Amino acid sequence: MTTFAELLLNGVSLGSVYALIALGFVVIFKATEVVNFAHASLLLAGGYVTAVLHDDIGFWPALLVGVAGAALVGAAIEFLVMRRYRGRDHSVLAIVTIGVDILLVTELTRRIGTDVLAVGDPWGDAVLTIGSVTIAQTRVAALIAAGLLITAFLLVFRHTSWGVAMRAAAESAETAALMGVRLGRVSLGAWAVAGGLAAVAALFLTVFPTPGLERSTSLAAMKAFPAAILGGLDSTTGALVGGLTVGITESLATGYQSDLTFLGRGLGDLAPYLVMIVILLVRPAGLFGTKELARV
Amino acid sequence: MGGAALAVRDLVAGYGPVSALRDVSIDVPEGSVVTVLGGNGAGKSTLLRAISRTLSFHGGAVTGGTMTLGGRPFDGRRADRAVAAGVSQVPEGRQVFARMTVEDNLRAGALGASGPRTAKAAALRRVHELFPVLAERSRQQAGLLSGGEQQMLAVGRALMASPRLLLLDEPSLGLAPLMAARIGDTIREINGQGTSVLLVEQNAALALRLATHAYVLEVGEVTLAGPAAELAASDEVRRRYLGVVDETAADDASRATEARPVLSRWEDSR
Amino acid sequence: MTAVPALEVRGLTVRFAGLTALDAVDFTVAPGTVHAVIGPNGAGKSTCFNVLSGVYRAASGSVRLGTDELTGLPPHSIAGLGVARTFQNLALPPTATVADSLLLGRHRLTRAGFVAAGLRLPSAVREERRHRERVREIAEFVGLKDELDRPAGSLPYGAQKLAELARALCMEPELLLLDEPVAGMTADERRRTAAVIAGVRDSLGISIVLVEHDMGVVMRLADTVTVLDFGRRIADGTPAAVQNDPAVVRAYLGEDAEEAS
Amino acid sequence: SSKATGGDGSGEAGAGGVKTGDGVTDKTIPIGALTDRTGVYATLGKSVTQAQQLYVKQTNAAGGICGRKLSLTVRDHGYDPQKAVAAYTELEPKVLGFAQFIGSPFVASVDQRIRSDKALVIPQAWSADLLGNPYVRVIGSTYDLETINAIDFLMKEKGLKKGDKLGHVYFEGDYGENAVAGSRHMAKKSGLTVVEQKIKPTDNDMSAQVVALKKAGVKAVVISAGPRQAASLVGVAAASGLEVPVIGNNSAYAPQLLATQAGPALEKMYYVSTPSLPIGGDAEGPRKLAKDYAKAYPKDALDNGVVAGWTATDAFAQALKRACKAKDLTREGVGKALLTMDDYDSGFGAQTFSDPDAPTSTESVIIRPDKGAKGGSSVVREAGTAEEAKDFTPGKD
Amino acid sequence: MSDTSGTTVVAGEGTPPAKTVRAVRPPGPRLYLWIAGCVLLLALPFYLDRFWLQAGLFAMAAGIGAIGINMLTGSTGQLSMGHAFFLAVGAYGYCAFAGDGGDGLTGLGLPTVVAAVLAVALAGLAGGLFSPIAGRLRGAYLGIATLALIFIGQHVLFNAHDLTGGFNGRDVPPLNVLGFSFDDSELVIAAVPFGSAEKLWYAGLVLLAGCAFFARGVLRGRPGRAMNVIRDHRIAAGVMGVPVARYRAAVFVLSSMYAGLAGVLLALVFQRTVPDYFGMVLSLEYLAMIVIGGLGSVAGAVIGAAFVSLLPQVLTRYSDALPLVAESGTGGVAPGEAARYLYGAAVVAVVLFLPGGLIRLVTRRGTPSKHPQKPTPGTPGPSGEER
Ligand SMILES: Nc1ncnc2c1ncn2[C@@H]1O[C@H](COP(=O)(O)OP(=O)(O)OP(=O)(O)O)[C@@H](O)[C@H]1O
Ligand SMILES: Nc1ncnc2c1ncn2[C@@H]1O[C@H](COP(=O)(O)OP(=O)(O)OP(=O)(O)O)[C@@H](O)[C@H]1O
Ligand SMILES: [Mg+2]
Ligand SMILES: [Mg+2]
Repeated sequence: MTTFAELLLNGVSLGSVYALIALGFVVIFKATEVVNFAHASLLLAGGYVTAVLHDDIGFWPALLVGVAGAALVGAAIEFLVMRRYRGRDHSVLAIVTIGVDILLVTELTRRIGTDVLAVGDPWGDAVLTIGSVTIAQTRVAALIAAGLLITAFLLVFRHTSWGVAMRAAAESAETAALMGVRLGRVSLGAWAVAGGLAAVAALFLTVFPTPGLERSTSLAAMKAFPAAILGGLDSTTGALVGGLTVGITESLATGYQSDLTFLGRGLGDLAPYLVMIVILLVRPAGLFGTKELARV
Repeated sequence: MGGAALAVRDLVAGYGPVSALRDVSIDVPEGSVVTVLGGNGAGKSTLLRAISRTLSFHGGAVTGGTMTLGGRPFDGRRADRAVAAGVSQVPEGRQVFARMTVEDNLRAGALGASGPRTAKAAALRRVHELFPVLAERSRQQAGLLSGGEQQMLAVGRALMASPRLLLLDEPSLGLAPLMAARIGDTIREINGQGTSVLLVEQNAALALRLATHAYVLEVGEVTLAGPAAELAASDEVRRRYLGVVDETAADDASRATEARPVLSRWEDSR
Repeated sequence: MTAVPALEVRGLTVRFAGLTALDAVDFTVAPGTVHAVIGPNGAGKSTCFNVLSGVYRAASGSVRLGTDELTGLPPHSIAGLGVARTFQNLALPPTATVADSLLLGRHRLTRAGFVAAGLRLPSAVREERRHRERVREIAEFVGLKDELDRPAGSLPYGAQKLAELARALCMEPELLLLDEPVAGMTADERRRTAAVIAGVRDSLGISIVLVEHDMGVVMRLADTVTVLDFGRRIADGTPAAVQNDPAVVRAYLGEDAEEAS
Repeated sequence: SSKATGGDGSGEAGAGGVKTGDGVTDKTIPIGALTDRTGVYATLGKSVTQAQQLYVKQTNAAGGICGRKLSLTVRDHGYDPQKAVAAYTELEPKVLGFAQFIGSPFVASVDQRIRSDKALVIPQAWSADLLGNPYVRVIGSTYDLETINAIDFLMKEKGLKKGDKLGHVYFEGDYGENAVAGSRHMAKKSGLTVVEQKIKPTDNDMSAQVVALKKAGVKAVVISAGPRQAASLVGVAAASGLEVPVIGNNSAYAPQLLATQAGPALEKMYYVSTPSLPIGGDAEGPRKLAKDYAKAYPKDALDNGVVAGWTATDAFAQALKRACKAKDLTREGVGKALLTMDDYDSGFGAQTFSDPDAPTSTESVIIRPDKGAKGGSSVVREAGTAEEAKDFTPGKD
Repeated sequence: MSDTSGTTVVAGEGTPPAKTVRAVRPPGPRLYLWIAGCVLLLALPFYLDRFWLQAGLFAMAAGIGAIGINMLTGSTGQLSMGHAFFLAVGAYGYCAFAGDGGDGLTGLGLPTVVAAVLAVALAGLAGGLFSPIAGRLRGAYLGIATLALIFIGQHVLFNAHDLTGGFNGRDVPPLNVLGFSFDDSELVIAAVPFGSAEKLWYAGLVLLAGCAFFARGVLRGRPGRAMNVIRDHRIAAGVMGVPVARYRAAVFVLSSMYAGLAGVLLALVFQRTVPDYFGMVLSLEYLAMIVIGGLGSVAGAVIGAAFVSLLPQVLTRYSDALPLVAESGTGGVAPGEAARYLYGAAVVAVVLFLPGGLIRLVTRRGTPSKHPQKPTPGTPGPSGEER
């Protein structure tokens, strides 16, 4: 039973990191309807800046600069690339982000080289022990951060005009412009926010239990795909629930893999996708996503 | 809030190689209602898009002419500037944000408005008064509304911005007669509060009743202009835009059928 | 000339979350007539069409076309029975040419599948040729012959509405559902479109159900009229009778209706 | 047509009466390197390639081999099979052999062609699956042997005993699965139970695995994964009270880890089984290489990839020298020369090339992370072969 | 003639999915261009070395797969990021059907042509099994749902050792048509030794041409029109009599079969299949191909496939000569990295500056306005509805 509790807790804590990554996806999708494949490189950029700077200016300032830096990179992608596209097809823009990702990841991995960069976080490898179950303090921090950020965004989307402007712009650029929405600003803002979120997520991806930032850190962004989808691509709540679902599924599938050998070993990565498929069969727009309209 | 006079001079606009407007000049005096009549493809929507700066979204562009709003040059390049200057448009074909709720659509309408919170609340109350169904359905996705309800939403949304110049592209499209009349009253009322209105409407009878001035646009050019009452009396306008009287309609219809090739039934030869 | 079946709608009820869009609606469309359905906005007219064409499921009630029960059938099966419709909001792919859109209307009448089309089997080629011929005839009939090769999106609104009508005609329907066919047209164009619709009834002898807010057109074309309000039928009868029904005037036309059209 | 067959010069006598062909001219001996600088094995690829470039530079500076300069043509395939096969196809007609080929699946995919092309290939992968092709020569012990030696160390020196449970966390793919073959063999021979945990290179957080291992009650853990996974595993195990020795394969350690949070835990409970002496060793070979490499690439870390790259090139060069003596610098000549190398030692351990089907060594050195030592590790047990490894045929478990 | 050749790399004619009625062209310079192009393609094996032939073959296989995914994504509006899975099914299916079990892996030992056909059918079957999802989901949701296929595929490829050979993959039996074997056994034609690459070149050409021919027919015919309307207006499609879910599933199956065939050809070129190849990157590359080439067009798919699959190889081959490349150890840009930069930049640039894809460079036909004059209100338009 404690094993189960420990795996569950571990899943929740892992899931909170995924939720943060998924939130970044969701923000961009909400504002622009683009599936952002460059999110991985934003992660890497944010983590890199934090990791490089923490020795000189201390952890918290470095994190702040990291968030700002990634936000800047996000904004730059929007300003230099996304904005230049004159067509309307969102899948085309998704392909553009693949190109951007290749560029950025190549540059960042070149800079990171073979290093494993520590980010100098204050939590170290300290753990919290609850009964017989332990959880890393970093993960508690991640859980709190994810909870706070997602709640904050939920409120912002619901109660400020920014959220309305974002959704309006995503649905119809022309009509949104007619409402006085400054399209450039909205998508620039979304990309910047997604960048900042990626930097926060990168922090939690590179602290204890993982040794630090290195070139393949960005691959974790892949896990956020099923998270974002099964929650519903345009839902902040969905990002949280999706992230946690993926985290828990992965943790349980890994922890009990010895009991599941008939399915082959190493189910941890596959299981979230299977859960996602099942959920999509029942709810084609994810758990919290906006349902497709069906009227003429 | 008060209205603003719009003066369009020698406007030339088109979509790539397609020219849609040629040297169009139109005046909307402060606090007036001006209507533009014209057949399909005459360029009415293009004119409104040119004013609200949304031509680029259709692959079109203004290539000549000048505009002034309230006496000041009005050649800003972006749609949001136009909105900030007090121009608000009901676009052709409703264009409600289908996946957003009715409530959020109305909030979106107020995005460009600079007024205080209370002004927005008041605008919302008025819209709800005007179209009670929008209050009833405030949590429904706009795309699920009926056609006419969507049209009401589109008009209500434009009113949320408390504009100085209101551009209406076929506001009565798909509205039941009763509701079309109510839109007419609303336009009159808004105008009464000082907003200038530029109205494009297929329901020419309604439009001419509301307007002080009218223009007839044909294939991109202004062919007739003058006080609305005068135009309403002209034969040309009566025949083409007001429709003939009912008795001849049936003849007309049958004459037309005789004139055109009759469609034979399809006999599947297999 | 095979007999066109009658359409019988009985006790049709449609509910959406917390809203009864159609409430036990009855009406009958006699073969070969134009039957108008009118009513205020949100009365349930389009919803009724959506049920007739299979887009929505009815909560209860029945819709019979001749001997076929339509409720419960998916849209494509209903189309297969010869029910065609146009849409209140255009549903015409903007980049496809008019010719292609019309050919799409022939979908139910043609057979070529992936293999036949891919290999260009003689049967597919022959079929394509025959149906293009017919598409041309229909385009000529509605007056779109010269627009066949243009992308539908570049046509003026009125022409697009006509293209939709032509596409529906291309299905060689036995029952044609028209949702606000003249909305957005000038008086002139309305007249012409009304003439086309009358021509369809006369030369093809099919039944037409017409939803329209333009009372002039309704009066001119309809043989019978059903009036809906809040999903209920409030009147049913000849155009003249309905127009003078006080309930209809109150709910729909307003006192000065004449002027509005 | 330019492709029409004519004399291709193969087997003709060149300068000094040496038979040449396969791209070898009187001036140069071209060697290929199929590396990964932009994919998942980029870390390894960088070190190996730089060491090889350094070797070639030094050799050429010293006059080259057989009166000819070595020239190394590097192609980065980014761990993409299509690019890897394309790069092989491109270079094969131009080079005498390959001193580097990263990615054993890719080596496997051109296996047939290597047999007919007869070019010597030294892969930087130590999977037993690569054995059996006379032209593909794995230098050092294979992963399975390395694992057997590692478990032997655990049993002899870390208190693991018969009947105990042994955790094994391994990568999906050639490396991990070959290593697991070693621990299965060991389990059979020594009465252990292996608790397997398969992971993917994208898994960076080993918490769930540690929970599972804890639940199973393992007494020691082998990890056949990347450095990150090892660091995470050791860190989590230490923090959550699974205090058992952990030993990794050669690829499961990088000195850069010592600077991270996991550093102290690694120093406390982590060991690594490696086929060669660490670059930080005191012997003359390692010392010189460490010095030269640090001079040539001051920014880059010294890791085992450097040793692997250096050793591979050196072995190739030794074979060339012998082939030169035999006046046959063709592929066949090099192949024959290689078989005579049964006493080769580059300074990082002895290798025997006389059996084309066997790895060149069955020995492993056990090292441990050591902040103080150059190269970040120090030797805990000298090169040796476990008893159980002796009757073990790699790849035939 | 113009219809029968799929070697659209040199095609001068646009492939609008929507057919326009066109007068019969007089044979002009275009015809000669066509003939010259065909002769060139047929003559290449006599001049190019194996590297280039192999690169060309990769491009041909990619072309076949891209045509398939373009029918799905470009013409029907169904995003798929799981195409690599169907490539894998084709490749491994062929091995399993044709293999003789000599390597200890499951093999039925069927004649290779039969095996190839069965492998394609198997890929179609796999697509069919996915149809409950393919028929229901749309846009990004379907895209990411299909990503699951990649992970399932990889899991099976690595774990079903008896069938797939695990991480090391399995050997591909050479194709053998009526006794003529497409292997490395040398055959000398006009003094040029013909190895597998040279022989397969012609097989590849024939297959690609056939696939392009078939796809064009489908897209210009009745099914193509139905597919387009499903993309543009799903509800209208149903009302017009198109069984939407069935069509979506059918196109999914068809495009899986194209992918399966591409997989078979790839396997034959590789001579060995390895699981690492069939990952997500490959799927994304196929998407990039059709976007770069031109959505919805057969010729576009082929051009995009050539671009995406050749560019990295060319860049890698000439990486030493690329600008910016620095000496190893200086911390500068390594050749491989320079190649990646250029590749990424090329993808971004092509998509941004040629919004209709590379096909726009080739075709000079008037560009119909992409923008509906009156987008359908209420119901989300093409962009809104399909994503
Ligand atoms: N996006 C576009 N691309 C190309 N041409 C266009 C586009 N939109 C409109 N046009 C053309 O511009 C001309 C004017 O169109 P506009 O929409 O302004 O007419 P309108 O008067 O509003 O007609 P309607 O009564 O149908 O709304 C027409 O000939 C039309 O074909
Ligand atoms: N899918 C749906 N979900 C929820 N409500 C719906 C849906 N479809 C229609 N409704 C509601 O049902 C009512 C009837 O709609 P319908 O479209 O049938 O009206 P209508 O009579 O066609 O009106 P109009 O003349 O304005 O087009 C409306 O209030 C509408 O909001
Ligand atoms: Mg208009
Ligand atoms: Mg309606």
